[in-house]
Formats: sequence, structure tokens, C-alpha cells
Amino acid sequence: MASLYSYLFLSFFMFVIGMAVMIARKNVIAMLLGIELILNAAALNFVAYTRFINQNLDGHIMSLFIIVIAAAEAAVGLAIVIRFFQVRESIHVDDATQLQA
Amino acid sequence: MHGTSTLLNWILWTPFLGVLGVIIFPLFFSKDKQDNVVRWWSLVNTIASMILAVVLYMKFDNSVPGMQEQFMVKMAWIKQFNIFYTLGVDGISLPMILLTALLFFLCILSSWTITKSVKGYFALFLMLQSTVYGVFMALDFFLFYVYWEVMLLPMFFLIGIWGGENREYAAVKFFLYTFFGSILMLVGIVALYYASGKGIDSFNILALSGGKFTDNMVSMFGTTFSFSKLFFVAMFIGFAIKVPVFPFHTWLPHAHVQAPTAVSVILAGVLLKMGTYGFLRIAYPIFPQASVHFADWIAILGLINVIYGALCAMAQTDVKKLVAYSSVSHMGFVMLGLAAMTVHGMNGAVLQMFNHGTSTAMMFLLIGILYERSHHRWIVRPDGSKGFGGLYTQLPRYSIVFIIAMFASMGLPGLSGFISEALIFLGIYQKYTTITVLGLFGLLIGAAYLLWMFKRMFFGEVVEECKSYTDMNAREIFYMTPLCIAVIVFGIYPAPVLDIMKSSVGQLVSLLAQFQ
Amino acid sequence: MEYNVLNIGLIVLLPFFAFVINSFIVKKFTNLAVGISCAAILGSFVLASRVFYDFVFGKYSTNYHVHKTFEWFNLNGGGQDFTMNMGVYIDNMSATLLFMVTGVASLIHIFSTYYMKDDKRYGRFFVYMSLFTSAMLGLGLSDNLLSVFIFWELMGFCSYSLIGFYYEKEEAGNANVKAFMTTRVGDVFFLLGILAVYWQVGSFTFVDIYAYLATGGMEGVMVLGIPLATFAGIAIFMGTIGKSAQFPLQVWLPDAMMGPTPCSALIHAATMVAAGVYLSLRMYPLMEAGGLLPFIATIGGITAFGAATIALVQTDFKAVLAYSTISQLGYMVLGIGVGSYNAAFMHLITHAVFKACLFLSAGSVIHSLHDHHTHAHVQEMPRMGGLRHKMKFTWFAMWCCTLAIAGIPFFSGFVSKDRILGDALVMATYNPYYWFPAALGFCGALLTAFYMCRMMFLAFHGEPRDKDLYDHVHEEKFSWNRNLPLLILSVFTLGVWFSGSLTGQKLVKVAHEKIEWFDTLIAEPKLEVFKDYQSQEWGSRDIKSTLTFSKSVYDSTHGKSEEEYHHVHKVHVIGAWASIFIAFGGVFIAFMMYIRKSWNPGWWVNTFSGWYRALQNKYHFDDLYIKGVIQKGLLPVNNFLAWLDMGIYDKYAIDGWEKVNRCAFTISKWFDHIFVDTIGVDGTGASVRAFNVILRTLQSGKIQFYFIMIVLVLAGYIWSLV
Amino acid sequence: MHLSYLASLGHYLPELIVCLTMVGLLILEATYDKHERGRGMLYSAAVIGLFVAFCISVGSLTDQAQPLFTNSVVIDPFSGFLKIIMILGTLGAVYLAAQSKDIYSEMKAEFVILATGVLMGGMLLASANNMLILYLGIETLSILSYALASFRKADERSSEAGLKYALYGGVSAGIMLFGMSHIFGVVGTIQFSEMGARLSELSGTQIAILAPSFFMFFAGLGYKLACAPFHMWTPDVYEGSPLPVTAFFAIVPKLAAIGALTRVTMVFFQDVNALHHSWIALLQVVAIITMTVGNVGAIGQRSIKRMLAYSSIGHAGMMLMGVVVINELGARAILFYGATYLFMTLVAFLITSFVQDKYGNDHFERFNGFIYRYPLMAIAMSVVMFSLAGIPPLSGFVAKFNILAAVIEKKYYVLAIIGGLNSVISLYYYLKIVRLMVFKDVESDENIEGLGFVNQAVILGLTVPVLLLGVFWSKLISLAGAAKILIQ
Repeated sequence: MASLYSYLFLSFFMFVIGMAVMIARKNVIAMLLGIELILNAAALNFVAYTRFINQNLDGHIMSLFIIVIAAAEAAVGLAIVIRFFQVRESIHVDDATQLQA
Repeated sequence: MHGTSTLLNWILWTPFLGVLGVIIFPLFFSKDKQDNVVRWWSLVNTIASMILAVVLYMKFDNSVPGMQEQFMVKMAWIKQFNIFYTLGVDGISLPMILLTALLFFLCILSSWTITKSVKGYFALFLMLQSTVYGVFMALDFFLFYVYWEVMLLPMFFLIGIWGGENREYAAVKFFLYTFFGSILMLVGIVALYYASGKGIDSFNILALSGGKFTDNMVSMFGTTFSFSKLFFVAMFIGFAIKVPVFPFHTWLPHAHVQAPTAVSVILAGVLLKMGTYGFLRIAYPIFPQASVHFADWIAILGLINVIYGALCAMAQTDVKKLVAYSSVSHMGFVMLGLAAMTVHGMNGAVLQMFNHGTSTAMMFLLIGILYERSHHRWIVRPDGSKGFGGLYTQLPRYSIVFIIAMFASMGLPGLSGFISEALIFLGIYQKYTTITVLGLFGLLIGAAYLLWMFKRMFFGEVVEECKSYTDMNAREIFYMTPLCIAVIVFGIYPAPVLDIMKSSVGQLVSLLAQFQ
Repeated sequence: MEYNVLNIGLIVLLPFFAFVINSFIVKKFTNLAVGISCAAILGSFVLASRVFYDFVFGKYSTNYHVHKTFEWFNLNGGGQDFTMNMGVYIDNMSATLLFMVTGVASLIHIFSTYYMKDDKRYGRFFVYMSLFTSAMLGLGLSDNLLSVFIFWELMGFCSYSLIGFYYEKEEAGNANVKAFMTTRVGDVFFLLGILAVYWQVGSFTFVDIYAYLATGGMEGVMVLGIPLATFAGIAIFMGTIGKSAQFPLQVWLPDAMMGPTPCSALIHAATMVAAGVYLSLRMYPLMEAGGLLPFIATIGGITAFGAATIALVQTDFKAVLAYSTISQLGYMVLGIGVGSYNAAFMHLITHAVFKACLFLSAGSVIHSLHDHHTHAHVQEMPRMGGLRHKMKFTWFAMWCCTLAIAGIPFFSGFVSKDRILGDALVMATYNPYYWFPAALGFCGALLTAFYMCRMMFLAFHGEPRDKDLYDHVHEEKFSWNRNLPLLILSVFTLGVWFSGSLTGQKLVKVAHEKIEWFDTLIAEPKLEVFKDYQSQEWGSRDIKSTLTFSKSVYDSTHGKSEEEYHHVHKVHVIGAWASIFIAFGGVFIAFMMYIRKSWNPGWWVNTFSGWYRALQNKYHFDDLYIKGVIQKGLLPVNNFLAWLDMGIYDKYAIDGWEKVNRCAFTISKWFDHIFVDTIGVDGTGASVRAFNVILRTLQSGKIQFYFIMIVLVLAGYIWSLV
Repeated sequence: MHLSYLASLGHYLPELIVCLTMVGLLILEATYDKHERGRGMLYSAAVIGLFVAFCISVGSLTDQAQPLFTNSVVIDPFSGFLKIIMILGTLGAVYLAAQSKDIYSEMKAEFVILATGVLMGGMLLASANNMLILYLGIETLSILSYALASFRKADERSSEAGLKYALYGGVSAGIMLFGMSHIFGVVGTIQFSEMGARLSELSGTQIAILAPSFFMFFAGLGYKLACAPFHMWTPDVYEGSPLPVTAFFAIVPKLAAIGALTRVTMVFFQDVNALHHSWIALLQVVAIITMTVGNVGAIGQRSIKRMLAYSSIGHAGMMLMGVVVINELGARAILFYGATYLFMTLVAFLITSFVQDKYGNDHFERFNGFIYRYPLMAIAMSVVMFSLAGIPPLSGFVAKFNILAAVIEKKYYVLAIIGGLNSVISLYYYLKIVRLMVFKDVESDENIEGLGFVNQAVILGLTVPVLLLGVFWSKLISLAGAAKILIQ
């Protein structure tokens, strides 16, 4: 029977991987996936905490919303990526260099 | 509002009405008439405010030390912070108000030759007058600060638009410099507000004064500072920049050299005094113990001003810059007088503020008159050739006025500068003998650079290009005369001015004496 | 009539009003203005002579002094008080001074109506003169140091304006700046002295200072490690040094001859330069208390001798007189230094008379020597000669003065100068140090006699050296406003006016008793008189004189006993003879050199060529001050400071903050571009590659670097917590 | 007491109206033909809707505060005040969008819709009373903002801006959630009201977990608020997105975020608990860095839009100072600041936008000698610039004064002084515009179509409050003072 900590560890691991993806991968799609990972890590936490510590439904609700919003965000994100692809013929993140920082 | 008279309101807002007039009246006139309409209207306006100031002087009661109840104006402004619209006048501010009234009137006359967007110029100029009045009258700390800052806007534009070739730089520098100082002041103001318990009087300068904050402490960076010392320093920097005291003085030459004549006159004649006025009205009364504690430093800075300003002035080849540095030097005397904290010293300082106002105003007006003829101000051109020469022969009337102004500002007995400087030295001798000795050398150098400048410009054969210059015309003579009279009369018989200030100053001195 | 501030002050006010009125009307009604000036000064002469009479013979003759004050301004209020009083203070000395000043000034005014007539600024000259006279009289009447200082500076201003009177000349500008600044060096110290005295005594007034000294309150008071009396004494004496052109501030007086000759006569010979001496006399008790007398004597001696030596080689008519003035002022100061109070003052008076006369004569000479090629007046003695045939009267007047200044018996100069030298000797017998100033004094006397006669011989005797010039000199014909002043002044060069003893007596007797009369007139302030002074209230302070007109003769040698009186008497006799011989010796040498031509001055010049050059360069003082102190010292400092101020401090320290911000901005840019793209990218890559196999192919772009940043911040924060 | 849902709706009118407006607009937009009339209708509909919402929220501003929807949303004067400002901001942005050429004419409808949506999110965020709503609010804000940012289809800069915004947004939202999840785990609830109570009794390990979690939680808000170190997206996105959008971003999301942050801080950390000090320290540091970064960054800019972007970072820092003090004074100061900031920003962006439409870019030089061509506009611009720099007697000064007052009241003198010095720095670059407008000579004198009579009138109309609020601010400050945060 997995303990809370294994869940936490797993979620933390997902979070780290997500961040790593955000940092490492050039492909924008992959980066969007990274975001998903991070969000899911959070969602997992919520569920886990609800399950093990406090028995109210808040965590579950949170996670549900997270999933929904993640979907929405992904949708918009993809749309933007497509737009970006149309103008730049690339989804390589390093091509986003028009704006002088 | 309590108090029996709304005179101060009138004085304060007359120039503001003038601004409105400048904006509105021209609309009723044809293009070619507008400029003159504006000029005359501004002139009338300044005359009006001068008359009001004289009325104030008439009604003023010399014997009363401190604020004159009869003129007090007090209205609630911001309830949440107990900010009031409080005006008042005492023996320290009245001379400044009179000076302001006089100088602005004369400056309007001297600005008659301005042709570049006349409307804007006079509007800003009158606005400046209003704000200056505000600074000298405000008794509410917030109000004071507001006027102190607002004063920057017209100055900024006046220097920036009508100034010399490098005007932008000068204007911005002036603005930023002063703003920097006043931010520190603002922090001090708010800190005081809370230190005094946010009460009904917490922005009331009078109520705050008297050395209430002796034992408040402030903890910062792990250590604790004395509240009063900390914020005395903050205020000091704020005012010192305006004076300007030595390390903060470098905006002055730029501003003076670039500013148009009238503006330099106001700058030197009135605005510099606002700094020292701040000491007398705010820093000293509110933090007497801190002032006493820092008196040595004030004295030393003042001395540096005197000597340093004079030495720098001697090296200048631009006559306006020379006079600018000279006013650094002369304000140094005021600082010395303030550091003395004796009856002679303080009275001398206030008197010096007034006298320097008149004499330096004369110098700048004269330089302006010359500049209108020559369009340059070189004593010695960068290429080493003479900028002027033999002006004495060419412009006899001008030269005589110039001599009066020059000797007045180097403190020749019989002219106004002397008495104030003598009083100041009398004041500081006891406490700071060494500084007195050195300061006297400042007096010496002060004479040197002026005489040297005068000799180089006025003696000898008339330089070719000076042959075309015309002597002062009626208008110029007219606006120089009052200053000449002031300089000479108050040089021979200073009592009228001293009588106004002496009881208020004496009160301040007595207050400081408790903390010596 | 009872004296009060007004009817005494009128002496000052008359010329002052003249000044005020004239300065307005002078352009339009020049002659009227001139008339007003002269009338004013004559008027105050009348008043002054009445005062003089009252004090010497009349109803005030038994008064020690009269002192009336009024309030100038006060600073009472707010629990503080300070009252500044002004007033008039008359004792025999100031009465005499006023009498002399008004007299000489009137004569010079009259002379000026002749001399300046065809000058294009005829009127303005009188405007200045009126202001000056009123200032000088004001100084004479002052009852306190501050008002002395005020009038002192005012005179400085007048002398500035009059030296720069011919402002078309560049040199005039240089001369008057030099004069004003040099004297102002002294004035600054003077002011310092005033402050020092004020803070000890609590008043500026002479009588209070005397009273304070009488109570001995100054003993043991130190300022900056110096005894107060000494400190204040030196400071105030510096004022004298500046104004009276003493060593080492003597440089300005010769240049001051730029001004019109009458003003040289009045200001730079008769009155203003003497004001310094007058001040020292007024402050004599302070100097004495400060133990400054040896110092003062030395300064005086050096000046007297040094100036005389320079005068030897001058060829300019007025320059000789200028240096002789310095030298004579030196004698006065020497007199103060050797405690010969009244003699010093008498020399002030006598010198004023004969030096004024000399200058006026010089004026009339120069005025009539007109070079037709350069259209300039000639002052060079080498071009004169034999003028006595053309201008007999001037010649006569000038000889009187020359004899006076040379110290020939029966002339005023002898009376006063010899007394000074005698007292110097006396002091020397008490204190060997005084041999030095005394010796200088005697040598100076020899030189004085010599160079004055040399001047006379060169100018008036022998054959005319510049024939053409000589021919154009028009025959001197008597015009009252030219000759009357000369006449009157030359009459007063006789010693009898001062010694009061007639010439029938034996010469030697005259030598030591000659100035009893004057002694009774002037005596140094008796401090015990002032003992009870503080008690009396302001407004009016007369006290009956405690000094009788009997024997205060040798007061200057500090009230010695009988046998010492005999000693003093002996010494005086010796001194008298010595100075007589010296005077005649000087005359004789000059005679041999320039009339008999049996001794050749050229020989001296060649033998002592080094000295000669040094003398011609006035001992290089001007070079030292102008080239050394100012050009090498002051100006570079100024330029450096100005450069430091604008070029460094303002440019970098003040405008620096803006640059700092710009830097910060560029750094952040740089941070993004360089750091992120290279170090950030590869660096992170490398570091991660080092330990992480999964992310081997890691490459990071700019966007991603921000994530790295976030992670780093996060990590940093967490780390900071644990 | 918890109202029933229906009863709650009664108090939730503004949001509902904004929602309805959005929906209505969507429908309209479906029937939207490319004719002016249609667009006119659309605008009027939007404006009417927003105006109604505005009126209602103004009317209900003084209502007594209460939680709604089982305490997940709280309607209190504080949020009401913020909502009013946000609605006004949206109105301004809509007006700007209608005028601006920066948005393709066929896209303007979408802009209005999305803006309304963002406003909706903002309102949600402002009155969020539990983590879920907070998160929803932020995401509503963000997701629509991504779309807005990448609004100019053909413009790669725009789409790049959108991309970056999306990526940063996603990540920071994720981080925030991750933080939230741990917070939830420790305190065991997502209700602010209950969390506040729980925070006071904590064990060591719990604190050890919570501290980083709160920082992560802060990341999300900080990112919306664009405060360091989460500000890096701001310049890029602000520059990339069309000008009206930038203006919109500079106002609505910022205010919403600051509101939420204030609420969170007040609710959690008002009374001293384990995390109190570290939270304050965090906010102080962040505030200082943010101000400095913003102002320093603004100095070197050539484009005014970019300059304003950076300066908005600076202002965010200023407002953060108001959060640091955690008391009514701070909240009041923040509200006042927001109100004045709204007008100043709008005026600045309006003028800039017209200039940009004329010349294609908004570099400083475009403003040379502006006063000789459009004196009124130049004066308005100068007034706004001085006000932003905090020169009396302009509202910007009063706003800063209030913030400083709040900070000094807590005796954070160093913070106050740094804030002051920052406004000196800001004065430097604000002056730059004034300088160019007033001191330089005109470089081109063809007139700017945008600045017609109406627009000038509008701009002046928006400038008036900037002036008035500087002198007669008693009313507004008392309003803001009354707008308290509901703390259960």
C-alpha cells in the first residue's frame, strides 16, 4: 500500500521532469507537454493529500478543475503554436527571437 | 479659517489669477497685440501683488515674535491625514515675501524683450511666483512640500525653453537634483507625521517645532539612530541642495548660465533663499537638538562654500558663471550665520538672505542687460582674446550701477552686503574662531574675483565690438533703480529690515539656546 | 553751545550731502557741483576749527574727551538683545586730526579747481573727493572700531575710484585693483581684530576697550594659543600695515600715483594713509598690553629705511614723493613703536602738511610741463632741470617742504621726526633691541634729506636738460587757486607752529623742549581715567580730564623718575644733534652730487650695480606678490578647483548616477545576450551534461533560460530557508 | 453565515453582467458582418454592458461585505473598488482598440470579447476567497491573455509574444499549483478563511514544507503582477502585442493580481505567525528588486510602449510596497494607486497609440516638438508623465505619498527611501518625453489623424482626474479607506 510520501515523491519527480522539459527541449509542443506534466504533478498532489490527510473533497475538485483548465490552456497553446508555425515555419523555440529583450 | 485677514490668500493667489489672465485675455485681441497684452497684464499683476505685500508689511506687527495670528489662514484639506491649508507669516518669511514681490516685478520688466512664445513665458513666470509665495507662507508641512515641488515645474520649463544653448541638460539636472533632495525630505515629513502621533497637528510645522523628538529612536540596519538626527540629516540634504551647500552645488552654475536673465535673477534672488529658509522654518525649530549637534558640520560646510565658491568663481571666464559661483560663496556666509546660532549670526543670516537677494539680482540683471547687447558673456574668450573691454568708457551709466552692485555683493560698508556679513562673523567668531579666520579670507577672495572681472571688462581701451553697445535705456534704468536704492539705503540704515525679523529670529535663537 | 551727535556729525555730513547732491547734478551742472563740494568742505573746516579751538583753548580744553552716541540698530526681541551704537568721540587728538584734514582738504579742493579744470571728468573728481573727505572725517570722529572700519573701507573705495580715475588706461585698472586688494588684506585682519576685541570686551567703543584694559581683564586670555591682546593687537596693526603702506604691504602706494595728483596729495599722502597710523594710536593701549611695541617699531624702521632707499633711484617726480610718503609713514609707525605717542601723531600732522604741499607743487610742475609731441604731462625728472627760473613760487614752496621733510631745524619735520628718533634712542638705552629700529631710523633720515634734495636739484636747479620741453613751459603767473594753497601750506611747514617755542632760543634747548606745547595737546590715553567707566550709561559720556597741562612731556618714555628724566634729556640732546648733522649731511651730499657735480652718482650706481637693480625693482616685492603668489599660487589653484568642480566632480560624481543606471541597463542587456546565450546555454548544458545523462543533449534558449532562472530562484529561496 | 446560491447571485451581479456581455458579444459577433453598423452595435453593446456593470458595482460599493457561494467568493468593498477600476480600464482599452490601427479592423470584435473575458477573470481573481477560485481567475486571465497577445495574426512578433506568454504563463501557473497543493496538504483546506486560522498552529516540518510552497504560490501571482523575478516576460509580451492590448495588460491583470495578493497576504499573515516574517521579507525584497529593475530597465528604451512596459513593472513594485505593510493603510494606498494609475496609463497609451498609428513606430523622436503641433495633447502627456514620476500636485504624487506613508508608518525607512529614489530615477526617463515634446523642434508637421477633436476631448477628459485627484483627493482616499478587505 503506497504511502503518501511515494505519491509526493512521484509528483515531485513529475514536476522536476516537467521543469526539465521546459528547460531542455526545443520543441514547443514538447514544452506544452512539460506544462501538462507540471500541472498533473500538482493535481496528483491534491488527490494524494485528500486521500491521506484531510478527507474533504476540496482536493478532488481542485484536481478536476486543473484537468479541465489544463485542457483549455493546451488548446490555446496549440493554437498559438500553429500561428507561430505559420509565420515562422518552425516550432523551434529558439526561433522566437524577434523581440529584443 | 481663523485670523482676522485673508491677505495672505490674496498675495498667494494673485499671481495665479495672473496666470489665468495670461491664458484668457489674449483671446480677445488680435495676434499682433497679444504679446503686449500679456506683458502689460503680467506687469499689472506683479504690481498688484507688490502692493499687497506692502500692505502686509504695513499691517505687520514687529514686536510679535513668531507667527502673526492676525494673518493666519487655516482650512481643512485632507482629513484622513490631518492635512490643512495653513498660511502664516512671521519675521523670517516677511522679508522673503517682500523680496519675492519686488524681484518678480522687476523681472517682468526685464523680461520685456522676450519674444519666444511670450504667453507661455509669462504664464510660467507668474506661476513660479505663486509657488514661491506658497513656500514662504505655508505652515503645513504637506502644503510646504507641495509648493516646494511645484516650484520645480515652471523652473524646468523656463530654463528648458528660454534658456541658453545647453538648456536641456541644465533644466533636467536642476529638476532631478532638487527632486532627489526633496524625496528625502518627504520621507522625513511623513516620519514626523507618525512620530508626532498622527494628531490634528501632525503636519503643522509650528506644532511640530520646539524639539519634541529628542528621545525618539530609529532602528535600522540592526543599529539604532536618534530619530531627530537621522531626519535632520534627511531634511538637511533636501534644503542643502537648494541652498546649495558644497557637495550639492553643481547644479547651480549650469542652471544659472543656461537660464534666461529673469529666471537667474529669481533663482539666485529667491529660490536659493528657500533652502536657508527651510533651515530657519523647519530644520532648526523641529530638530533643535540635532541642529546644535550638527552645528559644527554646518559651519564647516558653510566655510567650504565660502572659500570654494570664491576660488572657483575666480577661475571662471563666463561672467554669469562667475556670479553664479559667487552666490555659492555668499550663501556660504548664510550657512555660517546659521551655524552660529547666536542672535547676531542668525539675524545676519536672514539679513544676508535679503541683501544677497537684492545685490545678486542686480548683478544678474546687469549681466542680462549686457548680454542683450553683446550676445556673449565671455570675460576672456576660449581663444584667449578679450570678450569685453573699456565698457566704462562705452557705457558710463551702466558701469556706475555695476560698481554699486559689485561693491554691494563684495560687502563694502555703506552698502547692504557689509552689515549682514559683519553680523554673521560677529556671530560665529566666539564659537568658531578658526573658521572665522578662514571665512574672512573668503571675504578677501570675494573682492578679488569681482574686482578682477571688473577691471578686465571695464577698464582700458574700448574693444572694437563693444563700440556698438548702447547705454542703459529708460526701462532698464527704471528697474535697476529700486534695487540700487534698496542696496544703499539698507546698507546705511538696516534697521527697517532687521526690525521685521529680529523678534522672530530672537525667538528661534532662544529656542536653540536651550539645547546648546 | 553744547555738543551733540548732530552738530558734531555735521562735519561729516556736509561733504557727504555734497557727495549725494553732486552725484545727481554733476553731469548737468558741473561748476555748481564743484562749488557745492568746496563750500561743503570749507563749511566743515569752519566747524572743525571751532571744535579744535574748543578743545585746545576753549571750554572743552579741560575735558578729557566728549563722547556722544546714538543707536544704529538693535536686535532686541524674542528673548535676545544686541544693540549697535554709533557715536562721535572727540578728544584733543581727533580735534586736531579733524582740523588738519578739513584744512588740507579745503586747500586741495581749491587747488583742484585749478588743476582739474580742463579734465573731462572735472565734476566727478569732486564727487569722489567729497565722499572721501566725509569718510576720512567720519573716521576721525568715530567712537568705535566698527565705524572706524566702515569709514576705513569707504576711503578704500574712494581711493579705488580715484586711482582708476583715468579708466581709459589699462594700468589704472591694474593699479586700483592692486591698491584695493592689498589694503583689503590688512582690512580683513583688522576686522578679525575687531571681532576678537568685541568678544572679550563686549563693545566696539574705544572708551570701553580702554576701560577694559584698565581693569586688566585681558591678561591670560588666549585666542588660538596666542594672548588675546597680542592677537587682536597684531590683527588691528595689520590694518595699519595695509592702509599706511607699511612693509610688507607697501607695494600699492607707488602705483596709486596713477590717480590725479591732487587726489594723490589728499588721499595717498596727507590723510588716508595716515588713517592707519591714527588707528594704531587709538589702539595704542591695546598694542602696549599686547607687547607689540618692538614689533611695530621694527616694521616702522624697516619701512622708513627701505622706502627711502628705493626713493634714491626713482626718476619719476611723483614716485619719489610716493616713496618718501611710505618712508615718512614708517617714521610715524616707528614713533608708535618706541612709545613716542604724541610725536608720532605730530609727525602725522606735520607730514600731512608738507607732503600735501609737495604733491600740490609737483602737480603744478607737472601740469605746466606739457610735451607737445605726446600731448602728455611730463613727470620724468631727467627731462626737467632749471625750472626755478620759470616757476619761482612753486620752487619756493617746494623748498620749504623739502627742508621740512629733510628735518632741517626750524621746520616742522625736524620738530616731529627728531623727537621720534630721540625717543627711539631712549628706548634703545632701555632695551638694546631698539638699536635696530633706531639705527634704521637715523639712516633713513640721512637718505631722506639726500633724495629730497636730489629731487629738488634735478628738477629746479642746474641747466634744463630737455630744452624743447623747457621752452614750452609757460611762465608761472599768480593764480589764487593755484598759489594760495601752496602758500598757506608752506607757511605751516615752519616748526614754530608745532613747537610753540620761538627761534630766539638756543638750538639745543629747542631740541629737547621744543614740543612742550604739542605735548600738552596730545597725550596717550590714561587708562586709570577709564577705571570707573562701565558704570556710566550710554548716550553721553564726558569726563573731566585727569591730566593737567603741566609735565607730561616724557610720558612716552613711561613716566620715569627724576634722574631718569635727566637721562632721557641727555639722550634727547644727543639725538637732536645727531639728526641735525645727519640732515645737513644728506643735503650736503646731494649738493656735492648734483650742483657741484664733484661727486659722481654714476660711480655709486656702477659700484653697487646689484643693489641698484634691486632698488629699481623695488626689492622685487611686486614680482613676489603678482608673479609668485597670485600667478603661480592662486590662479592655478582656482583653475584646478574649477576644473575639479565641473570637469570631475560634476561630470562623474553627479552625472555619474545616470551613467550607473545606463550601465545597469546595458549590463542587463549584456546579461541576456552574452550570459544567457553563451554561458547560460553552453554552461548549463555543460554542467548538466556533467552529471545528468538524460539531459545530455540539453540546449537552452532564451525563453528557457528564464525557466532556469525561476528554478534557480526557487532553489535559492529554499536553500536560504534551510 | 452562507447565503444560498440564488441569494448569492443577487450580490454577484457585476460579474454576471460582464459574463452576459461576453456571451452577447459572442452571439453578435457570430452575426457580425464586416460593416460599420455591425461593429457600432458591437461596441455599443459592450460599452453598455460594461457601463451597467460599472454602475451596479459603484452602487454596491458600500454594501456590507459578505462571502458568496459557500464562501468561495467574497464580495467586499475592496474587491468592489478594484472591479470598478478594472471595468473602467477595460472600457478605456475598448475605446483605444476602437481607435487604434494596431488591431486589424476585422479582429476588433474579438478583442472586445476577449477583453471582457479577461475582465471577468480579473473580477474573479479580485474577489477569490479560496484557492480554486484564485486559480480559476488567474487562468481565465491568462488563457485569454495569450490569445490577446498573439492578436496580430500576420505579425510574427505578436505570435511570438503569445507563445512566450503562454509558455511562461503555463509554467508559473503550474508552479503555483504545485505550491498550492502542498499548502493544501499541510493546512488541509483551500478556503482562505480557514487557512488563515490554521497557519497559526504549525509544526516545524509543516513550516519547512510551507515556506517554499508559499513562494511557489507567490510565483503565480507574481507572474501576473510582473514582479521580479517573474517579470522577464513583460517587456517582450508588451512589445509584441498590439498597443491596445498592452495598455489593457498594463492595467487589468496587474490590478487583479495585486488585489489577490493583498487579500492573500492580509488573510494569511495579518497576525504574526510562523511565516509572517519570511513572507514580509520576501515581499520587501521582491518589491525593491521589482522597482529597481523596472525603472532601470526603462531608462535605455527607445520605444515608448516598451518604456511604459518597464515603468509598469516599477509601479507594480511601488504597489507591492503597499502590500508589504499588511494593513488597512496599505490596502487603501494600493486602491488609490490603482485608481490614479489607471488614468495615467490610459492617457499615456492613448496618445502613444495615435502617434504610433501615424508613424508606424513609437520611438521617442516621434514626439519631438509635440507641443507646437498639439499643445493640449503635449500638456496632457506632460501632466501624465510628471504624475507617473510623482510630482505634486498630481495624483501620481498622492498615490506615492500614500504608499510611502503606509510604509513609513511601519518604520520601513530604508524601503521608503529606496522607493523614493526609484521615483527619482523614473523621473529621469519620464522627463525625457517631456523634454522632447517641449524643448525640441518639430521634425514633421503633418497632422496625426488619430488626434481628432473627439479623441483629444477624451484624452483631456481622462487627464482631468489626474490633476484633480492630486489636489482634492480627500474623497477618493476616504472611499479607498472605506473599501476594507473582509477577513473572517
